[in-house]
Formats: sequence, structure tokens, C-alpha cells
Amino acid sequence: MLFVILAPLLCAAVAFGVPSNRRRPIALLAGALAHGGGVAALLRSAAPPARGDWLGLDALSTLTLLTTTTLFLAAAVYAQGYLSRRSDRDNRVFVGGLLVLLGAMTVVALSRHLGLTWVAMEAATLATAPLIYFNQNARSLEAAWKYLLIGSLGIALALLGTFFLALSGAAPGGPRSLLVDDLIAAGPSLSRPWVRAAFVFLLVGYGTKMGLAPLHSWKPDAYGEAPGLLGALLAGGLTNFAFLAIVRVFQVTRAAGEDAFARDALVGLGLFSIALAAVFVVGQKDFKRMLAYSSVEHMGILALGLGLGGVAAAGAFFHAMNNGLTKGVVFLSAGNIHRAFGSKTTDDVRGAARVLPISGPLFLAGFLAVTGSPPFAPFFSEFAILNGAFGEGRFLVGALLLAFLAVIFVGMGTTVLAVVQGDPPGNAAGVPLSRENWLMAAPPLVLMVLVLLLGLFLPQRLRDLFGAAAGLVGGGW
Amino acid sequence: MSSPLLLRTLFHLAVLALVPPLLLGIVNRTKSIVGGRVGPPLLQPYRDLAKLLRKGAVYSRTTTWVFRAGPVVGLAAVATAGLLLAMGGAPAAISFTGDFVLFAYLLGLARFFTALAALDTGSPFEGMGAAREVTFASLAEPALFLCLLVLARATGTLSLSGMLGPSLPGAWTVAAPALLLAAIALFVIALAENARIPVDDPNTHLELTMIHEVMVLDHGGPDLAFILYGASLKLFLFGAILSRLALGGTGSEVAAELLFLLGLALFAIAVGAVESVMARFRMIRVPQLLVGASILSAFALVLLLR
Amino acid sequence: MSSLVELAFILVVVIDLFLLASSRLGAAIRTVAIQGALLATLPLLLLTDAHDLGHALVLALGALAVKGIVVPRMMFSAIREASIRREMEPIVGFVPSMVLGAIGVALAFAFSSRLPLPRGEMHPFLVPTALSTVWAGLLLVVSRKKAVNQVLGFLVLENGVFVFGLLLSDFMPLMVEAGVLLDLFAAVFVMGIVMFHINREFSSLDTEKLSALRD
Amino acid sequence: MTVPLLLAAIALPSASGLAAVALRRRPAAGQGLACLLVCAGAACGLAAAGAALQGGEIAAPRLSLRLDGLGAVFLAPISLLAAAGSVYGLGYHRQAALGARAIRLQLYYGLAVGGMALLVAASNAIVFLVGWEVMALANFLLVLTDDERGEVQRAAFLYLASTHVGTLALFALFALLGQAAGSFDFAAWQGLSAAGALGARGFVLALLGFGMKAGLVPVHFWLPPAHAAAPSHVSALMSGVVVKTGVYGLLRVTGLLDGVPASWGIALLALGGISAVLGVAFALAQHDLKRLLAYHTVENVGIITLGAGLALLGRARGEPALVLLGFSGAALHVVNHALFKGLLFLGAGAVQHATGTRELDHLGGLARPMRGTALLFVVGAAAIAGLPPLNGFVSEWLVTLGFLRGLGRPAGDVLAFLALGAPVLAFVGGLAAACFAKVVGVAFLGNPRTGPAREAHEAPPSMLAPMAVLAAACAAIGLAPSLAIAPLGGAAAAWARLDPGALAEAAAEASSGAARVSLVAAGLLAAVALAVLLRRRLLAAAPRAPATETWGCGFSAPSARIQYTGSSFAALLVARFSWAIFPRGPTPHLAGPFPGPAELRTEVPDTVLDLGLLPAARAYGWLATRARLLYLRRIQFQMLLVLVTLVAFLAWGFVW
Repeated sequence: MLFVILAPLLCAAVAFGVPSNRRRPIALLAGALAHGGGVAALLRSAAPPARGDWLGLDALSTLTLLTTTTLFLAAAVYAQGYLSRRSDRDNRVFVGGLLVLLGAMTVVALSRHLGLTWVAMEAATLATAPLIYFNQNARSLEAAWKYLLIGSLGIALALLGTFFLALSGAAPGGPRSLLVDDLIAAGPSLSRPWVRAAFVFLLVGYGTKMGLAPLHSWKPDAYGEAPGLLGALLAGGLTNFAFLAIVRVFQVTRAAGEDAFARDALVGLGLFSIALAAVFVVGQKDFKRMLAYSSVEHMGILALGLGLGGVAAAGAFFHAMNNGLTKGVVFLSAGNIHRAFGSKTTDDVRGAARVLPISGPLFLAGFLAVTGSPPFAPFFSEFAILNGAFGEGRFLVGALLLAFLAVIFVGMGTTVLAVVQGDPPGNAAGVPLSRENWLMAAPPLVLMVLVLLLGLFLPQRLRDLFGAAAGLVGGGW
Repeated sequence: MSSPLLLRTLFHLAVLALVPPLLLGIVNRTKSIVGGRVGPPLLQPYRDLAKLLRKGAVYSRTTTWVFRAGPVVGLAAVATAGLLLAMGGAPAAISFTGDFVLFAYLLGLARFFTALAALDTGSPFEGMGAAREVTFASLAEPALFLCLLVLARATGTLSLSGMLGPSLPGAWTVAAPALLLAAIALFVIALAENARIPVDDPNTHLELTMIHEVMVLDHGGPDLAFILYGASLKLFLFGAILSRLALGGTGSEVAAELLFLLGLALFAIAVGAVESVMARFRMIRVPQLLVGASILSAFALVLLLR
Repeated sequence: MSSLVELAFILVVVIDLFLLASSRLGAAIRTVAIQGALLATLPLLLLTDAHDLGHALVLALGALAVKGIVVPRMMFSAIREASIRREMEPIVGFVPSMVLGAIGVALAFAFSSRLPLPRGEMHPFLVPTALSTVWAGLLLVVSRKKAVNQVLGFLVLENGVFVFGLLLSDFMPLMVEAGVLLDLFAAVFVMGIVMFHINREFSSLDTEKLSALRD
Repeated sequence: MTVPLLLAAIALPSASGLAAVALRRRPAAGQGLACLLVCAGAACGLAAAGAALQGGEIAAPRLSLRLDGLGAVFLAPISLLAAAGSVYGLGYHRQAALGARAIRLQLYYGLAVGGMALLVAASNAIVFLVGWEVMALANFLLVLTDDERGEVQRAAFLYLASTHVGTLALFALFALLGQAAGSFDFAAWQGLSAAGALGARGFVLALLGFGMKAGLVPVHFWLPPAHAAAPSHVSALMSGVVVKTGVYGLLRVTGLLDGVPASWGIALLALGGISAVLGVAFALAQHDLKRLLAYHTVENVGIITLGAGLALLGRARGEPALVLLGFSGAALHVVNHALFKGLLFLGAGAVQHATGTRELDHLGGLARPMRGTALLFVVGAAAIAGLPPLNGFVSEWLVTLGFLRGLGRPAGDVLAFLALGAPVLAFVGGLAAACFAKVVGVAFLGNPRTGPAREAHEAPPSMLAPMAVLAAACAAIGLAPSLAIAPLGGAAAAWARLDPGALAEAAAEASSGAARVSLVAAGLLAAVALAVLLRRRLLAAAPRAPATETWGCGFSAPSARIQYTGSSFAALLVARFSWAIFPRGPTPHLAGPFPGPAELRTEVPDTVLDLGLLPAARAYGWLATRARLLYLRRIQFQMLLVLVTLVAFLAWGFVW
């Protein structure tokens, strides 16, 4: 188990050591492969976490790890192509940072201890900030600064919330610990007001990292300015872990009997995020910012699913995986388009399908997937969530969800189609600034295929995993 | 089919084949009498037809097979429609549930091809005529249906033979007002469908104001003969319906037949009378007239349905 | 003893208000340093038999080192490098922010009264102090223009959290606390780097300049 | 034996595109092979449909496939039209000439066909949705074939957006039903009660989702642009069968539920009537050939919906006769419309192929250069106008019979007022006849109005042959309707889950009537033949006269421009609909005894789309951009947001 955490960090150390700019990315690949292998090994020797362990592997962590390691592997391959293009830049910090990020995320996934979870989240935040600044221009700097400040603010609130939680169990008979299992076991004996307060602080804190509206304001800037590669890892990876952290907290809150309030809060925040996306996506000329708002939307859907519970919860965990993979597709292909046209606004980007015969159509397909069109996997997870909404008798919520989804589809569609179809503008006609090479085109392609396969055929094993994960929060198929 | 019935049917087919031009004769005669002229002999239409059949036809270079198909299909369709029509109280040669739909659509087929033939000449006037014809026809269609529905409702049958059959007199006793309204509406439709005053003036000489006549400007010889004969046949069909509707008396078969023929004559006279006392409406008014007819018959139908 | 503790808490709150009012950057940084030092004493003041001495000592020394010395030094050096003008340049005026701070304190007391301490033996002022310090930090972060000030605000915020952490210091494992200090340190460190870059890019640390990104 | 047929009908077309891809180097061969695959699949499909209509259903439970009578009614036209279209493509959209574009088209064409075959054969909601969406997306890409044209891009996106909204509605519908039944198998839904809130919600969603695809007014707006923008054989496919999948879904879902309230039937009747009348009215006002045909699709779907409404009403009121007549009318019209609308769109494609324009008022006189096309187009026109002896008449007749059933009711019964539907149908028929008189007259007859029309050339046999096949099918059904009607009885019974005996009486009446219809049709043909012979004889005997110019009524200098245009032809009728159709365009200013040259150019906006939705969308966009100012650029404010959220939640959590 430790291997999965240490391997990336080790590679990071190596990366910082390696002098050559061209050879360094190999470390990234090595780290990704090692991590992937480690995760595979873990899954084979999966033992349910025992009371008192700080690290443990339950259904939830399994799913998040699976998604992340897949995504990161794709990103690592992509990085080989990408960084060779950007050999002008020193990528020491970039490569190292990515690997540290991976390690930190893995810790979050495995941690059974809320304090540890918090530390890892903070580490992830700090590791990410310099990555956003990779392009080293004023815009990316501003993005990094905002990300850092807002992120740390959230993290600070989360810390306070963690303390509250600890305090709630600090009564003489209490668990006096931050281990999730202890807290859940102590359940009703926890002091409910403190649990409620803790939930609020942790929801706002980790919600900021997750990018739920109105805590999302760092997102469009960061995703807009960071390399597509990083965007993929943030939108598809890190946000999922913030969600994971919230789920852990929710488990405790539920055990303490405070879940009625928690559910309402989650549903409210989720719907608000989706609604906000429906406003901000419309007429968005900058397609990377558009993707950021789409990410806000999907975080909203996750929160909504968790809040609704029942089938919706299972759907939410399914959706977390789909969202992770799909975001990889759209961000990577968007990155390619950005590189090829040297711009990310529909003013100068047209006819991507002609210029980039792989990435262009991929971007379109990714858009369809992300907006929940069958037969892609996200459709089925959103379907499950809607199903859950109706199952709980929350018809208004379901109707709102559908309405917002429709608006978002139209809004995103106008931008995406403007980018993909038509004849490329005169200057870039057929001769992109950088042609797509397989290293940069294949990863999103593979992810796309995965998303499609998940939609067409969902392995029973995975399905059970989603069920089990939902079981942790009282849901299930 | 029993032999007397067979005989009657044959007789009806003969009537269908021979009588129609006579109606035109009667109409014209009536007009001339009212107008204080001697006028053409009753059988003049037959002479005209014979003459036309002997002539050759002049064709415009613009025209294609459609132009030649027009009169042929027109005549054939109307004649076939005649097979569905019950005359003199006896069932028609062919009758089945909802056959009046087929009846109406056969007339439609005739109209469709006549209009196409007109458009085939590429003459602006004939195009104008075709446009007006299809416009007014499509407005007359629902009115016709409504009238037939009134009949169907009143007689409780869904075939022309039933509607115009023996049960008609009984219907008059229970549903007189509705039937009367329907009859009036039907008469208006008959005038419109057959391009008579006040909708159209068959012997005007100002192309701009014509509907039906202008469509056939370029036809000559046998084609024109077919068209004329077809027109008279159409007039005959409407006349037959109205005559049955008006004088659907009981009594012996012979009496029924005589009444039927009498009714046809009266119909022709009525048309003639209208033509001599009325002026042609302005084009704008025609749709109003037809919509009025539909409303009248719709009212009649509702009377029976409520 | 307990009166001393009380005094310490009150001092912390007063410092919060003073920070909200202070117009000179240097003074503010020094004050934060003082607050840090003050906090460093708390673990020892609050020492009960539930704690073990060594643990408390480590915490106190760590706090003193980080909050009292290292971080303030970094701030000063940052100011010197970036040759920042010494004013705070508030968005919200000093008096209003003081008033807000005061309201915050009041709210903090009200709020903590609604939250019954699960363990009686703790000092009644602790939670309100923590919360009002957090509040003051948030206010500073939100209502001052310069990047440095926002870092400052964060320090105050973290101080508040630290105070709250004392509630749990008896059973909260050392590692988490170490994590707290470390992360605080790292955060300020990274922010310092970014500040350096901002200065290079915009030749000032005024966040006004940092509002180019928009839809 | 039959299951493989069904699978082939789904798989072969779906795979057909790969052939084109594989043989990229030898385009002709590739397209040929792809076409061959589609045709093979179509053959299997027809066979399967036939089997399902004759000897009951084909079921493959493990694949959750099940083809019953209802499905077969739709599978048959899908297969036939798919084959016709792909053959037509050999001449119309040649891969050798168009390269990658044609390859893409082959790919998506096959997928669209496969998707449709899958969805009509699905026995499970999820499979249905997969087929549905594959079809929808493939169609989107098909519309997008010439994506460099802005008009095409707009049309495609409009299609995509509306189909997606429709899918969302279905998504909700199936979620509801799935919740109620605890499974997504159609079999499990059978017998769910349509009464109550569930039923009402479900019906509204179904109307939105399926109606959107079917193009019922007022959600028809995507249809005209999409049909106009797509290549013609694709338009034929879309208008002929894709649109019908909406009808299929509506029938499928309503067929499964029990206790369908009469209001549903009445709602369908209302929608169908409105769609039929407005559809044909809008068609009259168009001067773009393909847009015009597209609006006729709306009209015909309206007629089909009328039939469906009758059937539902029949079920609700326990009137087997209504069920039979309504269902068979609707089902037969589904097939018929696929045939003649396919024929017409292929004809329109031939015209566009020959002249490079779809603008009616630029055409004229095509009957001379394009004899074959003209003849086939006239057949299609007569068929769609519901004129005997062609198939259009038969289905409209059946539906009318259904309406006439009302006459048998005692006074005061609501059903009695069904009778009023018959005149409406007659009105629609009349308008359709008028409209196609206009199309044929303006496009094919008279003198060519422009150069391209003058240089027009006949379409290659590969394009004429499929049209001929479709025309032949139209004639066949028109001449021997009873053959087509007979199998529908079983399907109707299965759909309404009544025992066939209940329907036998009505079925017997209908088929005897149908037999008479074919008798009359034969009579008509005989009469025509007679007349032709007679005319030949007479003309042979008569002196031959030389051909001349058309008589211009004394006008000395006639030119092609003075011919009646499509707009002027339809003006009188369009004026009748001034309450629903608002043509736009500057009215020319003519003054003085000798007014100078002036031009009149009108365009007919779609009332729902151009006067309703687009303005609304623009308004929303405007609001959204205003709302975007809320995006606070100052980091202080962004952090304040976080703070505010925190306080708000605390207040929510603790103050109340």
C-alpha cells in the first residue's frame, strides 16, 4: 500500500534530480506505470480496512484510484509529446509537481484519517499551484495566484472543520480520534451541533477545492490558463478527491444522524452549481473556460447525487469515474486544438476537424459524452441520478436537472461546433502551428474508447463496486 | 345481382353516358329564355362535341405528355366516379363503406391533372386559372364532405348508395332542417365545382376573370371535347345527388327513375336561373361563399350530432 | 493561572482588532509575530495532566519558531525585495473593518454559546477567541488590496485555527500538528515565491493588476 | 431461423460503412460493396418484417430483441428506404468524386439505419435508447455532411439540440416507468396503469420526446432546415423513416400501458389535426423544394397521429373498430409516406443534381429534359396528395373510416363529434393536392425560368431505378390495398392486446371496402386506357395541325418570366392562413403611369422557430451575458463569495 504512495514521490525526487530537460518526462511515465502497477496489485490483494488503520482500501478508494491511475497514465503519455514540444521551458518543477500531486492524491484516496486526508489535500493544492504557472506569463500567474489563495482559504476552513469533528467526539466517552471508522462507530454519541458545524466548514472547505458554485471562481481561470494536460488532471482527478473527502465527512455526519441537513445542503449546492453552469456556458467564446464551467456543472451533479442518496448515490460514484475519464478526453483534445491554432477562442478557431483529424472529432465526441448523450457512459450515470431523484419522489429536482442539462447542451454545443466544424481560418488552413502526433492524440482517443465501452457494457465487478461505495452512504443500485 | 337490378344498373350507366351534355343544353336554354333570346337548341352540346371530336388538335411547343394526359385522366376519373353514384334509388354499380371518400378524391384526381395540364402550357393566364381552381376546390372539399356526412348521419349509412337510397325519404321526416341546409350548401358547392356563376362565368371572354375556362384555353379538338364532356359529367354527378336529395320520393321503381330524371332537369334549370339573375362575384368573395357553405353544412351536421 | 490564560486570550482578540485597524504594513507584520509568540505560550498555559509535557513543548517551540520568527522574517524580506510602499491600502476602511471585526467577535461568542463544549474542563474563552481570530483573518484577506496583506490575513486565520487546535492538543496526534505547522510554512513559502513573480511581472504587489482574466 | 435475419438487418447496415473505409483506395468498389451490404441487410429486414407480420413475433430475449407486428410495420419501410437511398447514392453522392466526405456519409448512413433497426426491435428501454441515440447522432453527422456551409451548420446544430432535448425527455419518461415497474424491460412495463400522476407526467414527456422526433407542431421546427440541408437520399431517409421512429415510440409506450384515458387519444387527435393543417399550409408558402417537402412530412405525421389518436381513443372507450381502423390507417400511412416521400425527396435530389438549385421559382420545364424523373415525381405527387389509384388514398381512407365511426354514435356522445375529423382530412388532402400541383407545375412544366433549368440533364439510371421501385410500390399498394391491410389487423390486436376476434368484424369490412377500392382503381385504369385509345384513333383520323407557341391571350412578347411562379400560385391559399403564417419581405414601391423596375422577394419564417424560439434564445443569451458580469474579477470578492457561502450555510444550519 505504501508503495503506491511512495513510488510517485520517489519518481518526483528523481525528476528533481535529473538534469536533462528532454529525459526528465520519462520519470513521469515511470511514476505513472509504477502507480498503475501498484494499484493493480493492491486490487488483487484487497483486504477490507481494519479498525485503527490510517490507510485502507474500501470500494470508494478503489474507484477513485482506478480512475486516477488511468487518467494519469494517459496524461503521462500525453506529456511525453507535450513536453517535447515545449522543450524551451524548464519542466523540472512541472514534472516533479505532477508526481507529487499524484502521490498526494493517492494518500487522500487511501487515508482513513481525516487529519491525514486534510494534510494530503493541502499538499496537493500546494503542488498544483506552480504547475498552473507553467506558461509563465501574466495570465497564468494571475490564475495561479487566485488558485493558491482561494484554495488555501478553503483548505483553512476545512482544517477548522476537521478540528470541529475531532472536538465533537472529544467527550470523555468519545472516540477522541479522527479515524473515520472510529467516528462512524461512535456515531450517535458524537455531539450533533459540532458535527453539523463541522460539516458546514468541511463542505465549504473541500467544496472550494471541488469547485462547487459559488466557490468555483478559481476554476475558469486555472483551467483556462493551465496546460490542457493539467486541466485534465485537475478536473478529472483532484476534484474527484475533494469529492471523496466530502463523502468521508458525509459518512460521519450520517452516522451522527445529521444527514437530513447535510443532504439538503448538498442538493442545494449541487443544483446551484448546475444552474450557474447553465448561465455561464452560454455564449462562452473561450472553450477552455467553457470546459471549466462544465466541470462546475459535473461537480454539481456529483453533489446532487450524493445528496439524493439511494440509486442516485451509486449513480454519483459511477458519474465520478465517467466524469474523470471524459474530462481527460475533452481537456487533452482541447489542449491539442489550442496548440494547433495558438488560440482558445472561437474568434480564431474554426474547422478543427479539418486541421486535426483526430483531436477535432474527439473534441466533438467528448462534448457529446460530457453533456450526457447516450451511448456514452456519463449518460447512464446521469440517468441513474435522475432515476434516484424520481425514486425519492423529488420530481422538481429531476425536472430542474433536465432543464439545466438541456440549456447547457445548447450552450456548449454552439461553442464546440463553432470550433470543430467549418473551414479553418485562412492562416491555419491545413497547416496548424503544430501537427498532432500520436503521443498527444492517442491518450484522449483511448480514454474516449473507455468512456464508450463503459457506456455500452458495464462490468458486473465495477457495478458492484459502485453499489458498495454507495452502500457506505446508505445508497445502492 | 338479380337481373332486374342488373337491368336498372345498365340503364343508369346509359343515363350516365348520354344525359350529361343535355344538362348543359338545358342550362343554356333556360338562360336564353330568361334573357328573352331564342338561344341554341337543347342538343347543341352534342353537336359541339361531335364537331370537336372530328377536329385535329393544336399543341404548343412548350407542352409535354402532361398536357395530353390532362383531359384523358380528367374524363376517366369523373366517369369512374360516376360508377360510385347511386341513381334513382337503386344502389350504384360499385358501393362500399366510405365510398364517397373515393368519389370526392376521384374528382380531385381529375382536377389535379387538369391543373397540371394548364400549367404545362407555360401561359400566365392558365397558371392563374389553375391557381384559382385548386384554391377554391380545396375550400369546397370540406364543405362537400360535411354535406355528405349530414346525409350519412341522417340515413345512418356510410355509402353513397345508402345515403341516396330508399332510406332518404324516411330521413326527411326526422331531420328535415339539417337536410335542407345540406341541400343548399350542396347546391352552392355544385356551382363552385362546376365553375358556374356566381363563382365563375363559363362564357366570359376576359381571361383575367376566368377560372375553369382559362385553364383549358390551349386545348383543342378531341382534348377539348373530353374536357367539355367531363365538365358536363361532373355537373351531372352533382345534379344527381341533389335530385335524389330533393325528390327522394317513395313509390314504384319506374316512378323513382322518372323523379330522378325530373330532378336532374330541375337542377339544370335552377343553375340556369341563377346564372341569369346573378352576376359573378369578385374573386375575393368566392372563398367567403365557400367557407359560408362549409359553415352552413357544419351547422347542419352538429344539429344531428348533438 | 487561569487569569493569565484569560489575559492571553483577550490579548489575542485585541490584537485581531488592532490588526484590522493598523495602517502600517511593517507594524502589522510585527503584531502578527507578537500574536504568534503569544499563541506559542498557550500550549504551556493550558497544560493539564491530560497532556504530556514533551508534546506540549514541541508544539509551543514549533509555533514560536514558525509563527513568531520564520514567517515574519520572510514577509519582511518579501517587502524589501519588492520594495512595497508601507500602507495597507484597504478596500474597506479601517473603522468599518474594526466594526466588522467587533461584530465578528460578538457573533463568535454567540455562536460558541450555541455549541456546548463536549468537555467542560476547557477554557470558556478558547472557542470564541479562535473563531474571532479566524473571522479577523478572513476580513483581512478579503478587505486589503496588497498580496502581502492577504498573506498576512492567512497568518491570522491560521493562528485562529491553531488556537482551536489547542482544544484537541491532548489527544490529537503529533503528526497532524506537525502537518499544520508545516503546511502553514509551505503555504507562506509558496505564496512568497508567487509574490516574487507577481512583482517581477507587474512590478508591484497590488492585486488590482491581477484582474485580467474574465469571461 | 428468423432471429439471424433480424440480427443481419441490424448488423449489416451498421457495418456497411466500414467497407467504404476499407476500400478507400478503390472508391467505386468500396461504395458498391457498402451499398451491397445495406441492400443485403435490407433484404433480411424485409424478410424478418414479413415473418413477424405473418407468423407472429421474432424474439431473442438474451439480446433483449423482440420484433412484433408493430416493430415490423416500421422495420419494413426502414429497410426498403435504406436500400433505395444507398443505391441512389451510387449516382448521387459518388465516393469516387467526393472522397472522404462520401466515406463519412457511408459510415453514418449505415449506422443510422442500423440504429433504427435496433430501436424498432428493442425489447428493453436501454437498448431502445441506445438505438435511438445512435440513430440521432448518425443523422446529425449526416446532416453535417457539407459542413462548410453556414446554413448546414445551423441546421445540424438545431437538429442536434432538439433531438437532445427530446432524448432528455425520454430519459425522464423511462426513468419514471422504470421506477414504477422496477425494470427497464418493456415486458415488465406491460400493464402499468396510465391513470394518475405517473400517467399524466409520462404522457407529457412522451409527447415532448417522441413528438420532437416525429415533428409534431409545435416541436416540428428542427425538421425543415435539417431536411433541406442534408443530401437528398439522407433527407429521404430522415423524412421517410427517422421521423417515424417518434411515432413508433409513441405507439410502443402507449400500447404497453393499461387504462389509457380517453383524453390521451383526444390530445393526439388535436395535435395531429393541427400538425396536418399547419404543416401543409406552411408547405404551400415555401419556395425551397426540399423545405416544402419537409413541411409535408409534418403534415403526414399529423395524419398518422390522427390515426394513432383514433386507436388510443378506441382502446380507452373499448371500441375495437376504432382501434383497428385507426391503427391500420396510421400504420399503413407510415409505410405509404415512407414510400412516396422517399420517392419525392429522391426526385428533388435529381432536380438539384441537374440544376444545382432547390429554388422552385428558378426551375421550370424540367419535364422535357428529365422525362423519367418528371413521370416518377408526378406519381409521387399524386400519391402524397392522396389521389386514387395510389397508396396515399388508401391510408387516408382508412383513417377517414375511423372518423366516420362517429356517425354511428347516439346523439350527445363525444365520439359522435369524431365525424368532424373527416372534413379536416379532406381539407388537408385538397391543400396537399394544390401544393403539389404547384410543385410539379412550377418545377417540371411550362418554360425553364433560368439558365440552369434550361441546361438540365436526366438523372443516371442508378438514381432513377430506386425511384422507380418506390413508385411501383406506391402503385402496388394503391391497386391491391387489401393485401397490405390484411396483416395489419394482427398487429393492431397485438398492440391493443385485444383478441383478434374482437377486431374481425371491422377488419372484414375494411378489407371488403379495400377490395372494392382496387376494383374502382382497375376501372379507372381501364377508363384511362380507353380514353387514350379513343384519342389516338380520333387524332389519327383528324388533320394534323403544326405545333405553335402557347397562346398568350394576345400578349405579343411572352417570356418565361411571365409564368405564374410558385409564390403567386399559392398566394390565394396562403392568404387564408394569415393568422398562422407571416411572410416577410419589402413590398415593392410602384408609382406613376410608368413605374420603374421593382423586385418583390418574400421569405416565409417558421412561426415557431423564427418568430418564437430564436428570439427567446437570443433573449436568454443576452441575459446570460449580462449575468456574466457577476463574474467578479477581483480576488478579494471571489474570496468574499466563499466567506458569504460559509456564513449563509451556518445561518441555515443554526439559526433555523
